Amino acid sequence: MADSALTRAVRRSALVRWDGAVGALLIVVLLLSFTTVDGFGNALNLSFLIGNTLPIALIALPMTLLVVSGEIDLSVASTAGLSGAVMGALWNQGMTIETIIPICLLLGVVCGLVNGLLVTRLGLPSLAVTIGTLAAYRGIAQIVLGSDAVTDFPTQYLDFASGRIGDTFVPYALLPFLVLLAIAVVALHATPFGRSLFAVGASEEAARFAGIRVKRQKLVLFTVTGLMASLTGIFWALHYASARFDNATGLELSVVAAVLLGGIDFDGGKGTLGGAIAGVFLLGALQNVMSLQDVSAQSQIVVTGVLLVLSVLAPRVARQISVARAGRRAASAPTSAPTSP
Amino acid sequence: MTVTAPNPAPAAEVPKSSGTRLVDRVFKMRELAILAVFLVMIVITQMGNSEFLSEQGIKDLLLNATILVLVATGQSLVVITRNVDLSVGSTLGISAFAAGTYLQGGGNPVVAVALAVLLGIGWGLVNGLLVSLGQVPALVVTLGTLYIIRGIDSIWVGSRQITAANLPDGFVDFGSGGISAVPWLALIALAVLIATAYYLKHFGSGRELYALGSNPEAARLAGIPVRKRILAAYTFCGALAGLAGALYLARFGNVDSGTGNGYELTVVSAVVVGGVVFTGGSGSVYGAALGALLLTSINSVLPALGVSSVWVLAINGILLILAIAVDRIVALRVATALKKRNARHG
Amino acid sequence: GGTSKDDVKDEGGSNATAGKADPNAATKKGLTVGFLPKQVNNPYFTTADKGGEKALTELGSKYKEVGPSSATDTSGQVSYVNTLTQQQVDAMAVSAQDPGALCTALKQAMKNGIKVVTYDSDTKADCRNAFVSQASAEALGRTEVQLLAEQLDYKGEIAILSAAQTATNQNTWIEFMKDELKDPKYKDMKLVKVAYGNDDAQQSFQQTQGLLQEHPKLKGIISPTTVGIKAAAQYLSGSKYKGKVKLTGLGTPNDMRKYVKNGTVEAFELWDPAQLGALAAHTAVALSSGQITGKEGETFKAGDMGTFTIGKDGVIDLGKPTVFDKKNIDQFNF
Amino acid sequence: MTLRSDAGPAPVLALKDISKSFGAVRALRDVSLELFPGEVHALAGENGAGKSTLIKTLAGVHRPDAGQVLLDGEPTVFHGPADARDAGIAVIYQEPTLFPDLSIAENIFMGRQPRRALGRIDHKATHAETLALMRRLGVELDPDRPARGLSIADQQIVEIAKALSFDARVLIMDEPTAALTGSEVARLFGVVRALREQGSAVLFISHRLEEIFQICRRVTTLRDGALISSEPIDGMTEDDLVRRMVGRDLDELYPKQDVEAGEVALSVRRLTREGVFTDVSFDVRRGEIVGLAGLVGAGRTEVARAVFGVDRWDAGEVEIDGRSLTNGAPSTAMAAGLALVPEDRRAQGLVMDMSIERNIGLTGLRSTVRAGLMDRGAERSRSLDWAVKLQVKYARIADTVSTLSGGNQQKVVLAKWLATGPKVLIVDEPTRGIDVGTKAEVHRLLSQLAADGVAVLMISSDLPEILGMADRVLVMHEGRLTAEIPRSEATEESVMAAATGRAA
Ligand SMILES: Nc1ncnc2c1ncn2[C@@H]1O[C@H](COP(=O)(O)OP(=O)(O)OP(=O)(O)O)[C@@H](O)[C@H]1O
Ligand SMILES: Nc1ncnc2c1ncn2[C@@H]1O[C@H](COP(=O)(O)OP(=O)(O)OP(=O)(O)O)[C@@H](O)[C@H]1O
Ligand SMILES: [Mg+2]
Ligand SMILES: [Mg+2]
Repeated sequence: MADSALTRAVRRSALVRWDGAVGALLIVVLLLSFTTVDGFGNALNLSFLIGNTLPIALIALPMTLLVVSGEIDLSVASTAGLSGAVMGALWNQGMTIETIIPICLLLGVVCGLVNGLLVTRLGLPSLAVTIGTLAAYRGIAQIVLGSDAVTDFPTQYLDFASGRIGDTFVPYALLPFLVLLAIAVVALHATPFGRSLFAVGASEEAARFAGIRVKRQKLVLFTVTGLMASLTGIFWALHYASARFDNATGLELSVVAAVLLGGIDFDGGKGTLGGAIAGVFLLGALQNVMSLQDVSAQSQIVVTGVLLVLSVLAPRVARQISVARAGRRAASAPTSAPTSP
Repeated sequence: MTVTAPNPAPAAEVPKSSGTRLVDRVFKMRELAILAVFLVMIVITQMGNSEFLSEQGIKDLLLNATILVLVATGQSLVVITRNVDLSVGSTLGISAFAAGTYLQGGGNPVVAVALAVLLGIGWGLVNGLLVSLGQVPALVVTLGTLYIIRGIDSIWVGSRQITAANLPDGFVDFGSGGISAVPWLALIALAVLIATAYYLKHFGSGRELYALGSNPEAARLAGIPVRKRILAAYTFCGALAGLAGALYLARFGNVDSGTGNGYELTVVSAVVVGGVVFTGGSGSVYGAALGALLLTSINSVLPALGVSSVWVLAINGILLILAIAVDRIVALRVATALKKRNARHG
Repeated sequence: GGTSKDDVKDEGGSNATAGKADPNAATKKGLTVGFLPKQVNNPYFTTADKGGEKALTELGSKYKEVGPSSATDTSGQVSYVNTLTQQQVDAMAVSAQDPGALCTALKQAMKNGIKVVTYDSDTKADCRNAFVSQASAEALGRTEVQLLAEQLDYKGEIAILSAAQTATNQNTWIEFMKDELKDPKYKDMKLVKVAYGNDDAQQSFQQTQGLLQEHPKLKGIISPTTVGIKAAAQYLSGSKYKGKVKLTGLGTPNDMRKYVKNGTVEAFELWDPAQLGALAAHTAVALSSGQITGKEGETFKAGDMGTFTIGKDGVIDLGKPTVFDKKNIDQFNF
Repeated sequence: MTLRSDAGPAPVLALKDISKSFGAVRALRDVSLELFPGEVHALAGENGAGKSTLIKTLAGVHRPDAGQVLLDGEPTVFHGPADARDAGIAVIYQEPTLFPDLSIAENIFMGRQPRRALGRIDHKATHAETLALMRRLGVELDPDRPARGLSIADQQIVEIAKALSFDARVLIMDEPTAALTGSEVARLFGVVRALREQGSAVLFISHRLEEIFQICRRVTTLRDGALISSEPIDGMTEDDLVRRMVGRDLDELYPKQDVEAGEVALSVRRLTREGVFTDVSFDVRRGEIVGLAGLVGAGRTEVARAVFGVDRWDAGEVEIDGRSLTNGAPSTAMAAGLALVPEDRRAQGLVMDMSIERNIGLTGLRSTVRAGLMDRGAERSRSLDWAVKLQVKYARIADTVSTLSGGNQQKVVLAKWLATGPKVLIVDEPTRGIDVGTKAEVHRLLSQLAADGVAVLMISSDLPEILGMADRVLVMHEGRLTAEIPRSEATEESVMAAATGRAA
């Protein structure tokens, strides 16, 4: 409808501002923390911050693509847990870590494929499917590893996953992440594939009529998400030197919250990877700073919640201001835009 | 254009086509299918363990489902409007504690329940106002309020807890009592469920919830007060979460700052299994209630069959997927059959 | 090639000890000790940490508490270890959610000169200086069986309702329970099942129901977790099994008061969590003061609580648990 | 329906000096309009002239920036669609606005269901009244069937029924006939005439000029948001009307060039999709425009969808230039040189939330690529080229297509597909909602494409269009191809006979 089209257009520009705003906010938080928070600026703390945020960031990459295409995967944390558990179990069997890792990655691919097939072949809603696999994968992890906690992975791997380059703030693991980030950014924002994802997310039917292989693309995305989730699972187990079936429990909500904070619209068709990653690190940095400032975990939860609500309210308010400004003449009834989740 | 109007329709009574009756049946079948799965499950369990359907067993089954049924009923109203409320678990937790705090000082149970419901309504209003006035995505807002309410709850509650010892005996007994195998709590849930279902089907504003979930834009053009309805749905959902909190207190006699943590996923699962679609506009509260019953019963069935609890989670997930997949496949099959049939009769 | 488990076997083993203890060194004042429980807002840990706070105040040192709001948020706990390291506390007392996950961070902390004491739930021995154990695992496991056996006249089927399958301390106790049951005097008692309620009220509830349905002849349940015993007691007290199926385990007097009084539970046991926290505080201060290093055989004085000796692998036992029943329960408030 | 004996000269509803802008676009400037009881009033204008905007202002969807709405001579402010409805104004919007999950009966009576005691809905009465409405429109739609899956035509019918159910004093219809074929249109006009007799005022928009002449008494023309004229239709010719709308004279409306047909480009053999169409075989040659006619629901769209691959077929074969296509794969069909301009532009043709540029670019994701990455410059110039060629009226190429008027959206869909340089072009209702001027443009374009050797299959419910443009006419009836009529023999009678199944 006409009016909502207008507000949509304004919202779009506000959205562009929003992921910029998250980025700016991140920089402000970092600068403030450097100057005012004791213990924040030193290299060790920064490497902690980055290292602890990496799992969320790793999963946020494919999750952003998935959400842009209008789907969601809530089973990522369970997939991560499962591959960690399998890694532990196989390690206990005496297999070499060099064989185990590819097996676990393959397992992630299978997990993602299962999600993808259920969504694309049966046409089931991904939210429902992945709530199911969230339980199923975690359950299988529990069956595989039971109550064991495997901790004795080889030191060179543990060191890679938790160590940093010399005395700098750069964890080793940041480098491969940056490569993956670059790949994801290019894939989403500069390739025909990425372009078509936006179309699929905004209108699946129109995309299909434009010859885009919607199902295949979604299948690929779910598979990649599974792969990245298992990579995260492996990283998690090594980073924390502990493979348990309940590794990374609840990580999916953190990822979703961060991605939402970065301005990715869960209706599909909108968002940028820059925004998503800024959202991830903004949450990570805030948590780090708040902990250093002795803000209790409970209050941190409230802050996260308030940020989330603001992340959607702020652009809305900005939109209203710009509509009001743009339109003394064009004062269209502000009752227009339909609400949708 | 010259019209060679070839009178396309007979002016006689349009017969109710066989196709439609089939459609009707299919729509009812969605709930029937869940019911069937549930019954099969119960029967199998009973064959494996004759204690399962003892009076105590039935009572337990009903009691276990009660709280989830209530919250799922409220949630499905919100989902029908194409929104979602992820904060129900937090609301349940904080309402339960509020009711408990009041009762601890030796309060009146009825007032305590009212207090919990009011608190739920309050949070429901907050969600509803944010979503409908702010016109912002419900998923984000309620994920935000999930955190906010949980945070406030834990700051307020701290490490305090309320145990059965602090509560009036009558209140706690009410939580587990009932008429033979039928607990009081289940009766409350049933009454709420039936009233809600009747309202949704037979009242204009109830139908409007479906309409605005089905096509928000068209709802606005049809003059439906969209914001008011969404606000009402959230408020109702909050109220039921609050009520569920009070019943939780009565049932478990124990609340702390973690009560209701992570409940949102269970509720969403129940609603989804019950056939309430996330894109809004369809599904029924009976379906959601059956979904809730099915999910909680799985958790009773597996231990009763002696399945090691290691397996429970995986089986739970697989059953959830099976439930929605089977439902979908049946729906697809019937749709194809319908189409062919239509063509032949068309 | 490749690296497998066998290649790394030789690593790890004993607790991290360094330097030499000087039992006569002065007790330092003005230290900061950070308590990091499995979960803040957990009544049990709050009581324990309060005990720690009290002890530290008496010793003239500073107390602080940080921690995740969920007992399964291991990564959260790791980042709190990092935070404490950043804040340069003198010592930290940690109840580990996971024996391995905290290791890297804890070692990092010890490298920075911070003394690490674990309490309630241990990590691997080389990741901390000492572990304060709530009671010897053996004593706990065996006494719970004895408690139940007395109530059952040494006859009947019994089951265990534990917390998470991964809970290290629970699993150790269960092992000792099984061992205790091998004694011929228990020949008429049979452990039919170990169920896991994941320290969640509702799950523990349903697990209890399941136990009773699956084993109609069940006579007794041991639940060595405060959440589990509470849920089981609440279920039993509202069901036909009240008083017929005996329940014991680890619970707090405040939680269990009602059930003891209404006859659902005869007796249960627990150590005093406040004492546990206090001992952890004393240990941390003793370590920082150089009075102990965590080696077996070292001794130190913990205020009114008396003198403690460090056992194998740096483990310090708090002592015997207290048994609560109708007679004495009103004397306790925690 | 209230019977008004005094169909006097006072307008029921009037607009006075209304202006409305969307950002920089001035959709309406100082437009006035009067609607009298007992009169059918036409609103004419090119795509984007502001007709729909005017209607939405009347209906309370938009609030005017300046000017007044007068109800029975009194200035009124409509705060929302509900206000206008309560004032007795019923509106059929250009795009159907149904609730897909609800039954047809509920769609029609949403918000106004007959009530029983205690405010409960009377489901029986709702059902019965819907049946009565359907009978009045002469269609056979089951009131209990959900609206999801209704064809565009059926959706439009439900919209009409909804508007009729109001017993409104003012009925406003924005292109209600665009999706309908002759027989439904005739029915609708019958109903409109009855309403007129009863004293209702009707405002009617259509790009089919003959319809305007057939039923309207006065006509108001808009051009670029400004009022051009408002006058009785008596004595006007189609050319007069077109001149007012377009501002110049138009050439021949159907400028079909005669082209020598080349070899077969698209060959469909015994194509069957169970329950939808059966045993459909035909060829389209290079340089040929083949019309596909039939009544609503005959299965034309379904054949096109299957050929293009968005639906799977159950049996048969489709060949392009002798190479057979994969079942259910639009991407291979596109690669083989096939293009489909779909019927439903909002759901299928366009991604409404994307810009004009990107919508047109969507079919060129393979061609506007350099080293695997998007070449934005190439994408933009490709989109600009085609938007200009098809005279799309827009403010900026980066605006979302949802801000365009209906007709301009249709042009974007055409641009999107013509930009692929297809060998075989299937157009499904290509000129639905397109104004006369542009329609001629589109026809010239199709004709030009054919002359350049493209094989064109044109599905249209607009019979004059089919007769004017097609070299051959294929006719479908109930999922089967019932006739193939060469241009020389194609007349309304022969086509309709085949379409209704009266002749083979
Ligand atoms: N919501 C909107 N935002 C921005 N521009 C709009 C909006 N709605 C309409 N317009 C613009 O207003 C002008 C008039 O549009 P309108 O839809 O009224 O045309 P129309 O006469 O109905 O055309 P058509 O015959 O194609 O339906 C067009 O230029 C259109 O792009
Ligand atoms: N998406 C759909 N779901 C279910 N039925 C449909 C759908 N689309 C069309 N139909 C039905 O299939 C039959 C064939 O429709 P189709 O659209 O192919 O006819 P058509 O000849 O192209 O007519 P139209 O003039 O409406 O385009 C009709 O009965 C129609 O109602
Ligand atoms: Mg229009
Ligand atoms: Mg069609």
